[in-house]
Amino acid sequence: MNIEYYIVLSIALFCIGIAGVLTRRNAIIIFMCIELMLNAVNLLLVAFSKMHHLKGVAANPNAGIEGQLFVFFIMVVAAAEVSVGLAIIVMMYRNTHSVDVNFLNRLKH
Amino acid sequence: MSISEILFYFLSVMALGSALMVIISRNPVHSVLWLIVTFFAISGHYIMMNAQFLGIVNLIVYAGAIMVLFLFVIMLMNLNAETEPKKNKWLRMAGIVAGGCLLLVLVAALKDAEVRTSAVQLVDGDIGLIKQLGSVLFTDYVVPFEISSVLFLSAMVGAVVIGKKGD
Amino acid sequence: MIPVLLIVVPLLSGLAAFFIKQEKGVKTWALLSTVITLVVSLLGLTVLNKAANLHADAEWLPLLGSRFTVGLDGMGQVLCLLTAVAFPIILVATWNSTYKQAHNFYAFMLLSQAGLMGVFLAYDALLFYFFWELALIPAYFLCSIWGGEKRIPVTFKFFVYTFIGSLLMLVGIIYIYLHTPDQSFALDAFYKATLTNKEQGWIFWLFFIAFAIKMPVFPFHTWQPDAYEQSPTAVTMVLSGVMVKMGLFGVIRWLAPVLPMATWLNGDTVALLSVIGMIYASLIAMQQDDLKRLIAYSSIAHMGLMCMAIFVTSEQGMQGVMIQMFNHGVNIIGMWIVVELIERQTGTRKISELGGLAQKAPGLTIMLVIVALANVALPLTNAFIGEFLLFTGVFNSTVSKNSHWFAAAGGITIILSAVYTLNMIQKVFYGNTSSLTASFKDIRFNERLVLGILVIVIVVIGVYPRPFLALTQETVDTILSRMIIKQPS
Amino acid sequence: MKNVIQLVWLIPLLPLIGFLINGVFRKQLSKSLTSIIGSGVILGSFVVSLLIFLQVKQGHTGVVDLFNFISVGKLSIPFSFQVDQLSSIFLLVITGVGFLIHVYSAAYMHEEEGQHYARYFAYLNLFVFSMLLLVLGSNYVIMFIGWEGVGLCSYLLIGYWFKNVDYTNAAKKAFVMNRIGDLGFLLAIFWIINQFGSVTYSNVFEQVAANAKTLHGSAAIIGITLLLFVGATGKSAQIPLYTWLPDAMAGPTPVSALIHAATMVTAGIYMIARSNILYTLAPSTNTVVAIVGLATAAFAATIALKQNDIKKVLAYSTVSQLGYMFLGLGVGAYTGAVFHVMTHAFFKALLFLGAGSVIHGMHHEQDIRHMGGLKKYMPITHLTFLLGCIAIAGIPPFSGFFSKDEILAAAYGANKIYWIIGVITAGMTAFYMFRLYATTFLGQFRGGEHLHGHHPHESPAAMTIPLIVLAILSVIGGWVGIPEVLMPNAHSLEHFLDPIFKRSAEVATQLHLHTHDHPDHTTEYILMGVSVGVAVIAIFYAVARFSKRPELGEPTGFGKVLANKWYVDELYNAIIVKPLNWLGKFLNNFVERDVIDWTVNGVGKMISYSSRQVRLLQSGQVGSYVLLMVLGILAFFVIQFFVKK
Amino acid sequence: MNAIVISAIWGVVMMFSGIFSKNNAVIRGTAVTGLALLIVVNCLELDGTSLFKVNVHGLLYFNSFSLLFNTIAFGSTLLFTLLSGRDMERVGRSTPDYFALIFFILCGVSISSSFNSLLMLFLGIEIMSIPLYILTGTDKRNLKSNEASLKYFLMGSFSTGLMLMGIALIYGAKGGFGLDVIRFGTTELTPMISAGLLLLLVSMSFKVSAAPFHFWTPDVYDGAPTVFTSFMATVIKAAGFIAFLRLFDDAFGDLHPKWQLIVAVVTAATLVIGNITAVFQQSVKRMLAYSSIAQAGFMMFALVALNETGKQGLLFYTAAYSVATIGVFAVLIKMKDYTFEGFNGLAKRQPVLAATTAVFLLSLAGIPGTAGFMAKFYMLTAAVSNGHVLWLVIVGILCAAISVYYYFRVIQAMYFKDGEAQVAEVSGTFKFLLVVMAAIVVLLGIFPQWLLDKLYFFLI
Repeated sequence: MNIEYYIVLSIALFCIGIAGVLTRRNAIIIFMCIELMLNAVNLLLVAFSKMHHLKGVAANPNAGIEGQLFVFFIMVVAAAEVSVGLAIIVMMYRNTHSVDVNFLNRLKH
Repeated sequence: MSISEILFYFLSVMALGSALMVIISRNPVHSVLWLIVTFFAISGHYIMMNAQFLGIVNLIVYAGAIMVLFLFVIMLMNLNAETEPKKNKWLRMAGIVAGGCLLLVLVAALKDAEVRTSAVQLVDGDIGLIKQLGSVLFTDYVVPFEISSVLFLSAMVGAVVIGKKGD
Repeated sequence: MIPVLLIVVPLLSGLAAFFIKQEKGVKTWALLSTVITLVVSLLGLTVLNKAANLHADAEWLPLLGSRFTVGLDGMGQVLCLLTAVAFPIILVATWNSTYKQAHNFYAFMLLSQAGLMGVFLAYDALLFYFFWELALIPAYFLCSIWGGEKRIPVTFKFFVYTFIGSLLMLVGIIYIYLHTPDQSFALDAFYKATLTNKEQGWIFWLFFIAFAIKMPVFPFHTWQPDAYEQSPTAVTMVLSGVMVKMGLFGVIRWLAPVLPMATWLNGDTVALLSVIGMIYASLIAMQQDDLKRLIAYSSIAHMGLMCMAIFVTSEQGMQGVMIQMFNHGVNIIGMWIVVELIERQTGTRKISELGGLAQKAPGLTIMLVIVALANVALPLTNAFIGEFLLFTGVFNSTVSKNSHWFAAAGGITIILSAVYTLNMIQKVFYGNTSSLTASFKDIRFNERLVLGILVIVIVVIGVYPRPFLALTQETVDTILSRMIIKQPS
Repeated sequence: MKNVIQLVWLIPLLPLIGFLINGVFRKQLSKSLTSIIGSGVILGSFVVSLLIFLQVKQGHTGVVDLFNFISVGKLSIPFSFQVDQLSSIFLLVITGVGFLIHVYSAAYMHEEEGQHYARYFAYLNLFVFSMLLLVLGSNYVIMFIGWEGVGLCSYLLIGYWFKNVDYTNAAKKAFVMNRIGDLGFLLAIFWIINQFGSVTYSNVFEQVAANAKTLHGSAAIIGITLLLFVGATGKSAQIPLYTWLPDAMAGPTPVSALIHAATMVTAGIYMIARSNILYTLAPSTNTVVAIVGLATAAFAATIALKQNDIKKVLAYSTVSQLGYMFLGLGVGAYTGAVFHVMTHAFFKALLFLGAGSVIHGMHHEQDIRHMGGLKKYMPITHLTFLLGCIAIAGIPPFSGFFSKDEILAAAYGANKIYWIIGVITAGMTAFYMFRLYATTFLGQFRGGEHLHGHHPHESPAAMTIPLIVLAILSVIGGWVGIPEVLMPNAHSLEHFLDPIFKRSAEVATQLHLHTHDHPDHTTEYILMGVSVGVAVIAIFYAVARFSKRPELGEPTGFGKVLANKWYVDELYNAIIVKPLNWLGKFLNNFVERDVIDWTVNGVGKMISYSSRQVRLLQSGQVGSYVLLMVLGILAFFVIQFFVKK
Repeated sequence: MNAIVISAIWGVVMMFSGIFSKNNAVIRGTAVTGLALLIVVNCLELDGTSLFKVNVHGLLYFNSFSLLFNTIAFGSTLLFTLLSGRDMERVGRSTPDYFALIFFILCGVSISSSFNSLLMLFLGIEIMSIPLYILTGTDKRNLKSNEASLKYFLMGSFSTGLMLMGIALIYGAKGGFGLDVIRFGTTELTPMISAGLLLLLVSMSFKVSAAPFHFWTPDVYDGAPTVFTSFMATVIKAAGFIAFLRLFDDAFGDLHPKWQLIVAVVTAATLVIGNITAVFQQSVKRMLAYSSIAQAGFMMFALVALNETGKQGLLFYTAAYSVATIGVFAVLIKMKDYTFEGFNGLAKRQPVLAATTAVFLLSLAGIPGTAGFMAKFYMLTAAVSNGHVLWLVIVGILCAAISVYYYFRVIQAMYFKDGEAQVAEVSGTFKFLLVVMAAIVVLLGIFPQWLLDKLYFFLI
């Protein structure tokens, strides 16, 4: 497979995520869409990692491995983010009984 | 078309389709489920690219832990299709158009990327194995590894602060 | 030594004044400080008039190429003297006015004096810019706290106007600084900056707008009548007597010699603006019913003439500017004192509500008439010397092809100034008393004293201007040697 | 005795001291002390002037440097005095007539409160000081100082009674009109500096003489002379700047005599006579000067025909006589003009003082319709006034005849039309003067009800003695200039002034300019006869007509136009004052407020308006924020990738 | 490295301090000690003494620039804690946790000032962001705080996503995350690098709230408890800038001409939107939020110019801006009413507060004699000497003139208007500290040499 397929695939997933953020009002769904974006990035990173590995394996058997490690860290961060994010959403829900982001418009102008 | 290409297309269609379903589904629970499907598809890709460890972790952490957490929260809040807020039609259109445009622009921008012709050979190599990853992680990348613990600590403290009752 | 004292004395005493809560005490303190400043300034003119005493230089921002360089040349002497003379006179003249929170008032007054001194003394562009703004801030507070009804918006307009101008100038300063041979803010380095004509062209406007706003030159003047009207009169005196000179000073020290080519190229444009402004302001002054506004517009007209003389230049014109900067300050302060005295007693500045003061206050009338005659540049008053040189300079300039016309058109203001000044005298002082002026009392000793001093200055300079002209001769030669006096062939 | 010239600084200094003493101690000094100081200093000046005159007469002239006034670059203006024939004559006239008027004033102003009395004398002294500066200055700038100084004093004295709004208006008008002229003078000075690099007479005139060929008729010389003449029209009340002079009669009468008849208004003539060499080289300017002078003479005379205020008649008469002098200057009769200045100073001062005496006797009544028959009550005044009238009418051997005749003869030589109009004007002069005389002094007394039973009375000696002295001078003053045709070599004034105008004459010969052909003797006799005849006829007609049936009603028809001064004031008001006012209002109310200020405030308003609009972007909705962000990203990508740079 | 380790450790200490002591003063004291310690160890490292010998494998790179910035950030935090530490207790009962979060944030700040790899950039920024999401939401009952927190979180995560996409693309093009790897041989803007650069630019713009990615700023700053707004608007924003500058200088410096225009456009937009919108605000707090956007516009000048002057200027700017802003916020916290009217007549009731606030505001407005002027002066000099962006300089000064409007509105309210400004009780120490800070502002304005000497000493 050529790398461009992966690029297109990742970007498509990424943009679906963005579109989700734009079109939904449920904070949880929006958050999920963001997770989708992160996964698209992960996919891309892994694909690039593979590509660089193939390019540089002759000189360095571990070529391209940092891409995968990066993905690992993204997952770590995402997990932390999810815990905090969901805590915030729950707190919000406790106060307003809604997860509708359009409901959040006390702060404006 | 080799088996790997067929697999690639299958997984890609599956990922894209289920991703679309995530944002289309009215019911939040369905969205979560579709997202899990997407993650599976992505994990499939990982495995195809010899990133076995990541593929497994993806399944365990994302599809497993994180998505369950989501599901749990949604269940807790008793969200369903009826309670799902609907966006203004125009804004929704605008969102879709903007997302689509971004896709077009990005693809157009990258269509003649410098790495276009680089092949990604499937099912070959062993950097994705836990052994390789682990050794690099604990040597070259030990600093970020330790630092991410700070991240987790802060997330933990944060969750406690937010979740703590009574003030 | 002298320049440093001139800045430091008012600065420190100003800061100290914030803490003297007793009104009488702070008044005396302020007067004492300004008198000391005056003495220092006079010493610098006479006993200690040695180059070593008149210049000071210290490390300030070596990394930026900026030094704390201050010095007194002829022009600096004149303007510092003006500043030093103006403040004690203002304080004595307004001695009987009371201000709420007097300590703040006098503190800000002294700080503004320090700022003004700094502007006139700085030989370093960055330092100059510093003081340029520092003079503005106390004035802003003075007008906004102790001013008239519409003080807040009006003063703010004044502030923003000048602030925009000075920021533009800052860009110009930075640009020149970056093009100096040794990356320095020193005046000498600025002279040596290598700039193409095109660069000079646009930097010129950056500087000029800043100075034009300060002077002010038509059409950048609209802050001025309002600001003068709303400020407490003591502050108006500072603004019009001394602060507007900053604009002229800036042009002479920082614009014309630094960007000679652009000054020469744009000379006619600026002169045209000035001439329009002179006639325009005079015509409007004729329509004013408020004494302060009348004097404000008259000041615009006078400043326009000086501005024109700098740009359509010749030696006489430049000398005229030097002496006229001082004269205008003295004369207009005299005018304001009279306005202040009238307003304090009658509570109005409306010309139409006054009248007949000559019967009630002959002393005041005589003083005012002399000051007013100086304002219309009658011979044997100081302003005649200035305006004569200015007009001669403009008329005989070799820089501009149109200089004859500028002089002739500007000359119209000689007539117009007589019209509005005499109108004012007639309506305020002659005729019969009105209900407001019926119980008017003549001036008291301190007021008589300051007005008397001003009148003496007016006449002495008017009759024997030689020392003054000699004082600034060298400065004028230096500046002219840097400017393009003749059309480059 | 040559050193007397070095004492010339005393002449202006004494009046200045008088001014300072009277001004500063005006509240302390008694009235008599005030008048003694005021008149005494002038007398002192007169004595010095006389001494100097005697020296000058022996040919000792010179320049006395006092100090360096202004010195910038190449331009150096010394404060120095020029003592020569021209200035010494003027010195005599100014201090002499001035002294008489001071003495006269001491009585005339006696009713004023002490402080104001002193103020009056202070002003008067200041005036004399300025006037002396004017004539003594050895350069144009010193002359200008005096020039504006006399304008100022005229302003102060016209508005002496400052409670009266009309008076202060008149004072203001005088000052402003003078200022218009002054601007011309100033511009001329600038131009002179431009051309010659100096303002000192000797220096300038030498250069002019040296470069006569190139300068002759050049734009510079014509410009300079025209501008100087503009200055002269202001000060000497010529068309179009004459209207202030009649209004100036608001001041006390001795002031009118001193300033508005004898001295200040002749400054213009002095200036042109002083600059004669410039004018000789500018023939076109001379034509302008002559025509303006002639027009003013005739025009003012017509107005004087119908005035009923005793001082107004004299005022217009002054304007008219000044016109004569300019006519003389315009046709090159410099001596004649100066001569006429001198004689005019005598008889016009006499007439004004006489009028003042009448007013004094009539308890401040000025309207001649309420007078009549004063001959009986005020014999000295009557007699002296009559002598003055004869002198101004140009009857030989009174002084007016000689000076006027000299001008007319020169006018005839230049252009016969000048002469014709001149003679008609002289006829009108005789007519209105005797109309005035007859209405005032002859016939029946008509002012009973205005005086509430009081009778008019003769004035005190302090007033009559100056009248007598001036009357004598009016009679014999002309004998210094008896024309060649009547008595050869008797024109001592011409010889005396010769050094002043010599250079002019030389230049004229050198360039073959003939300013005027001298008429032959026969013609001259005929001319004299005609002008005297016209005057005599006019006198008899006027006396006959007005001694019995004075004009008491309001004039009608053309008479009304004349009585209203051809409506010139109204015209000026309509074409200058009102438009200027309107322009000022327009600029103040529209341009200043609605254009400039509006623009400035508009920028502020625009910012706050855009602030209100821009902040709406901050809708509070996360969705729209993200949308805007995405749009921003899109824009960036489009710019970066698809916009060709 | 000293700072990273100590701040992380002290974060843990603070976490546990709550268990050992219920006395807030003790907790505050601990925090202050920690901050002082941080400053000391950081200065030690500046001097070349590294307490921890860790092989960072090129992922971090400590130079004097980053260390100096750390000092400024820690110093600002110390000032912040001293001035407003007490007010944290009013927000909620978890003071130790707040301090712990702040120390973790400082750890993130130190990382993002000295990263040498995109991975560390990512981690640093996340360590800064995640605790901030929490701190924003600490006023749990307050819906505004909730709302701000959620908005911040959603948009922050979104921008993280964008940043990661950018990193991925750069990685694809260059095969590594190290800044030196990226810089090496990158002379052309290939599509991938270009796209990655743009996405990084967007996400960093988001962090420093540059238009059009600033929308979160006013809402979050407004909604967050004022104490934390103060912290966010200063230390965090400055850290964002340092990271921004480091990234674009070290990784993309060679491509500067290619992206200069777009950054200049962002800068202009930020200046215009920030200043113009601030004009109409009725609440001082929200005005300060917009003002922070406007100030960000000025700080962007360093990026646009990307020369030595700009870099030094940015450090100076962060110091000047932080001190002034912390001061203004400290006073604001004490006010009962956050609207402009709430400040009416403050000068009479609290002359010291009013005078110091005036000094801070003058500094923010960039009046000579205050640190703010020297900061702006540096930025203008940097931009002018770059030579390509004079139009931006003009936009900048016009906007600076607009900024006078809203800063002076506060001064006008305090000094020129009559009213009864309601102020919470303030201690003498508080006033003293304010005066000290005002003095710092003025001294930095008159003798910037102080700080500049350090800059030169360490940078050259």
